Amino acid sequence: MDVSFDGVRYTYPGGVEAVKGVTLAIPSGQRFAIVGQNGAGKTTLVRHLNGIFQPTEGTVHVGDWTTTGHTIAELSAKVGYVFQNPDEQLFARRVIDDVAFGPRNLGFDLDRAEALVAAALEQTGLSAEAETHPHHLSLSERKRVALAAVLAMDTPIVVLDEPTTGQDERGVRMIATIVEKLQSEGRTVIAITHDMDFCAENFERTVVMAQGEVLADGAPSEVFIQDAVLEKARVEAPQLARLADALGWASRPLTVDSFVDSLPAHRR
Amino acid sequence: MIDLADVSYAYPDTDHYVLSHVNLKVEPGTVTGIVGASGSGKTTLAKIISGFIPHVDGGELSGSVVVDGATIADVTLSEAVSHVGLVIQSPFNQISGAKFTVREELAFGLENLGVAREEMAERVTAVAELLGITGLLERSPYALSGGQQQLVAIASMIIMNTPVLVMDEPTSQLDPGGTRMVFDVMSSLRDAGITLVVFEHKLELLREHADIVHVLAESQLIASGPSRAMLADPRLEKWGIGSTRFTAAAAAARDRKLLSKDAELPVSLTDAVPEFRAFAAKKGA
Amino acid sequence: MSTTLFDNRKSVIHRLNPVTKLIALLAIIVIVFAIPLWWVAGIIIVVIVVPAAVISGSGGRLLKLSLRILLPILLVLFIVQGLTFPGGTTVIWQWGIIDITSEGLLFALGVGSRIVVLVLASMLLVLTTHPGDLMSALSERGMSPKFAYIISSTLQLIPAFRVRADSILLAQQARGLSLKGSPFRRIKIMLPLLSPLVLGMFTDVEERSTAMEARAFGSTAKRTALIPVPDSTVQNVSRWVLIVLALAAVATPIVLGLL
Amino acid sequence: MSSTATTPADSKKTRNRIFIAVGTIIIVATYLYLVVGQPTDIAASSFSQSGLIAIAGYVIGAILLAVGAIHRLPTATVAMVPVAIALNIVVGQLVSVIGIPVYLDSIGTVLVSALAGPAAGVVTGILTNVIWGLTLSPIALPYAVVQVVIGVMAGYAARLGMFRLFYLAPVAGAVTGFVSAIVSAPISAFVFGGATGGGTGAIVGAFQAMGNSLLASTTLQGLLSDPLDKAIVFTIVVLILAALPSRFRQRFPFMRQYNVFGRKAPVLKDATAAAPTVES
Repeated sequence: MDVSFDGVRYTYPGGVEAVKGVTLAIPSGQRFAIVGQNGAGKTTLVRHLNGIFQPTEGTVHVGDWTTTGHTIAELSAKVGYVFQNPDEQLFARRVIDDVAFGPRNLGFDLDRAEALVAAALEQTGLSAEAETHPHHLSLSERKRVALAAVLAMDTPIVVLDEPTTGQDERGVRMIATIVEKLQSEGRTVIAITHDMDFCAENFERTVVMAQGEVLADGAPSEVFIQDAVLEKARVEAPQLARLADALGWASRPLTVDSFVDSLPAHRR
Repeated sequence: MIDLADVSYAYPDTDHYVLSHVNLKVEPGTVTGIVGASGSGKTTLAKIISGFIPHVDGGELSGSVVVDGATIADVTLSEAVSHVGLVIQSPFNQISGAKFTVREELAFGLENLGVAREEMAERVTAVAELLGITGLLERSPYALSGGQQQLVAIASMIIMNTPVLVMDEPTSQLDPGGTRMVFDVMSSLRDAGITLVVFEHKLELLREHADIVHVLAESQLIASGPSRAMLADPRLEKWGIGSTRFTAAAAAARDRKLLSKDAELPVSLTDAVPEFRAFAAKKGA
Repeated sequence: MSTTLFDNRKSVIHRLNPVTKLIALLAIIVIVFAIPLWWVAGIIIVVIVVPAAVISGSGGRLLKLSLRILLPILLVLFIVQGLTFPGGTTVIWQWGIIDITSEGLLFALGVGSRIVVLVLASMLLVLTTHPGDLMSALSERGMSPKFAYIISSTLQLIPAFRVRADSILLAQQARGLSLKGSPFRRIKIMLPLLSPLVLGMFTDVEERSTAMEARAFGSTAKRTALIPVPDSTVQNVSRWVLIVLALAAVATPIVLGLL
Repeated sequence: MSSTATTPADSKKTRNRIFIAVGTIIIVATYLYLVVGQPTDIAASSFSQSGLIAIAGYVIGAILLAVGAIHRLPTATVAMVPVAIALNIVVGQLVSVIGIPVYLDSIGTVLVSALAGPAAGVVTGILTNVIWGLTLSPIALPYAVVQVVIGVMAGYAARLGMFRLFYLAPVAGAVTGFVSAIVSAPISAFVFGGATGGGTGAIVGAFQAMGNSLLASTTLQGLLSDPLDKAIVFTIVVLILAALPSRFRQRFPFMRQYNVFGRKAPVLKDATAAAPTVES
């Protein structure tokens, strides 16, 4: 399902303009990441997708819908949104009930709901914790419960807000696998992240935001080479891009393999 | 400065040992990093060093914990907290809320101890200067960014003048800018003679700021070493901690015989640049 | 960042020692209740409350806030007591079965005048006194620091609580929770909304209490304060005068045989 | 959260006991004086004096109780009270905005009483009204004693095991509501002349028109709403207790000592040996 922002501006009731004219088209099945400092307007922008914010100016399209005129609950059938803080949504006494909450709200029939919940728990590595109280789990596990709860809603678009914070190595890898799987199913993944390595290795398109505007838009390899933009947005390039830069290379390899591949070429 | 000998611990009403037979020695005036996968018992260990276990949480603690010369189990909590301070994960929860300006917030602990007014004022000024937050003193603690709030939280502990400071994932809720701020402060604290124990998983920054790194896995402090050697250790994969891309790239290059087998693996950018420069300078094979 | 009504200005009234203002408030309340004459309340409003409000510069806000509280109460008071006061015999206006008695109205006037003083005077105290200063001043005079902690931190917690409640509402709607429906359904949706709020805030408590202990909150030492609360001999004398006046007011009706 | 926190000296303990005892006596005496020696209603002068006695007696009594109670609270409980008060106020305000004919402004008080005992409930109760007075409306201040009563009653209900069974909680709530209606009636009558709000004022008027005295009318009005309100509040609290993770509940010595929630939930991570499949 395609998504587009068309000249979107958003001003908070207090008068702060958080999004200052953003136009973006995200085609179906893309892995799309937004990076930028806290306060750059990333979360405000993506929250337009499920109607939490309605643009002060411009329009937001989700598939053939314009978000204006649709409630958050209606848009939730198309856009699954994983909030940053899992403790703001987990409420049930068992993990499995929490994950089933979304599919139940969307009115899925029992068989489909059961299958989706089981699959979501499996993907997030939580099958063994299905009967546990969510608050008996660690923060990184609770974050994965929140992710499973959205996966089980089977939406064509999945939005991840800071999915890797508080995750250890294993958790980050699990999320990377999920991002890949979602794309293979033709679903669109939109992520906000501070983890540049995660972004560089798992997303095909990256947008850099600062002060409510898009400063750069392209493949990570095209974006993480624009030093002036990164500086302005106060974004640090991924580790290997920084290394290549420090070594004076013209290219910016983003994965370990591509870095090592280009090593021989840089021998004097 | 810190001496944990054969420490084991189980939370109340459980027979599962979160930590078993843990040994830890920390030299004064050093920064010690402790890494571990989620659920490995980092917070538990932080609470043991700072006396909240067993004084607050109860449970079954065996072995001996000596910090700054005090045997933690034998002194009261009030005395324990005069030897060792604890900075918790969330600055929002560290801030008392009882004070309406940062200046008074910093003095909260000293007021509780009954420190004289003139001395409090001096210590507030000194700590604010050390952490570079003098400009925030008249602001509300709740009107700050996450990074600033964490600096205030750290300052509120440093002002207590404990010789040892334990930090439990102090940057987990901060963006990269805030994270850098906090790590830079760690170095100035060490220069001021404070002994730091930092629980973290940001390996590159830990490499730059810690002297010694211990690994918490399988409910033990399973390995330790100087920060570069320890954080580049391939066993970290197995223990669920992972490695930086610098380490991974160098290891891959080594496998392909592009880097020498004897070369020490880099952890941070600063480590990596000379290694790869040296490689580039060498004549092609 | 807190929810108080405090109106930050620099007037003489704002700078008074909070305890002086508190004692003045209590004395005023005692006086209007002890002397059961509505015009005593009237005089206090005209001679004390209104001038103080004007000097403080917070008069406009005082009027706006107090009217919002007082209007419904006074309206109900006069209508209900005018119509149904048990001791009412003298009917001054009649329409069908509805009679308004003068005793009822007089009773409402007496009660109403006292409520007006109560609300105006306490509102003025709240508008001109920062809660942090009030707590410091009371702590200096021996109030348990636990009270000061609880009151100040609650005031700063409430906005955070509201923000969190809003986020939860959004998060659950984003999981398809619809807020429409029958009253029964609306009660049912309270669980996914209330439960994360309570759980989250109460689990934070463990961390907060750890942090407090680490900052010697459990210490039994005699507390000190970083910032002294300004006071003066004049204020000290006035406080005693106010206390004497209040006691005198309690004695007056007995002496004059008003009872 | 253990008893090692701070053990006040015995002399302080005695002092606190005296505060609590005297506070209780003053509150009871105030109520009895106002009811037994009830002014004739017609003599407006003595009526006003009753208002003073109602405010003074209740406020002084409540303060003494709170002062005596707060010293008993360990830091962990003190840290919890602000959250409970915020809960009281935020939910109470929300409900008054929605316009449901109940208050629901004591969920936090009852929850704290159940988790940490009556002393904690008393402190939460009185400070809720102090903060309500500081942030919204001073009208709340004279009613502080009502929240104190709720805190005490809820704490003892918890000790007696009323939160162990789902159907006992609303009963305990109704009883608490009954007492709180009785206690608050003199304030509504003597201080506010029965006019505390539009709807309640009209009901008071209706009772007066039937020939009841003002105090009787405010009492009857309270009895119409309070027991229902508190029954709902206690039920909500029992549901919240059930939703709380057992590990969290077990952290409270009061909960453990009096087995407030009944079945001793296993604290160990529930061993889920069997591979779980979805079951609805």
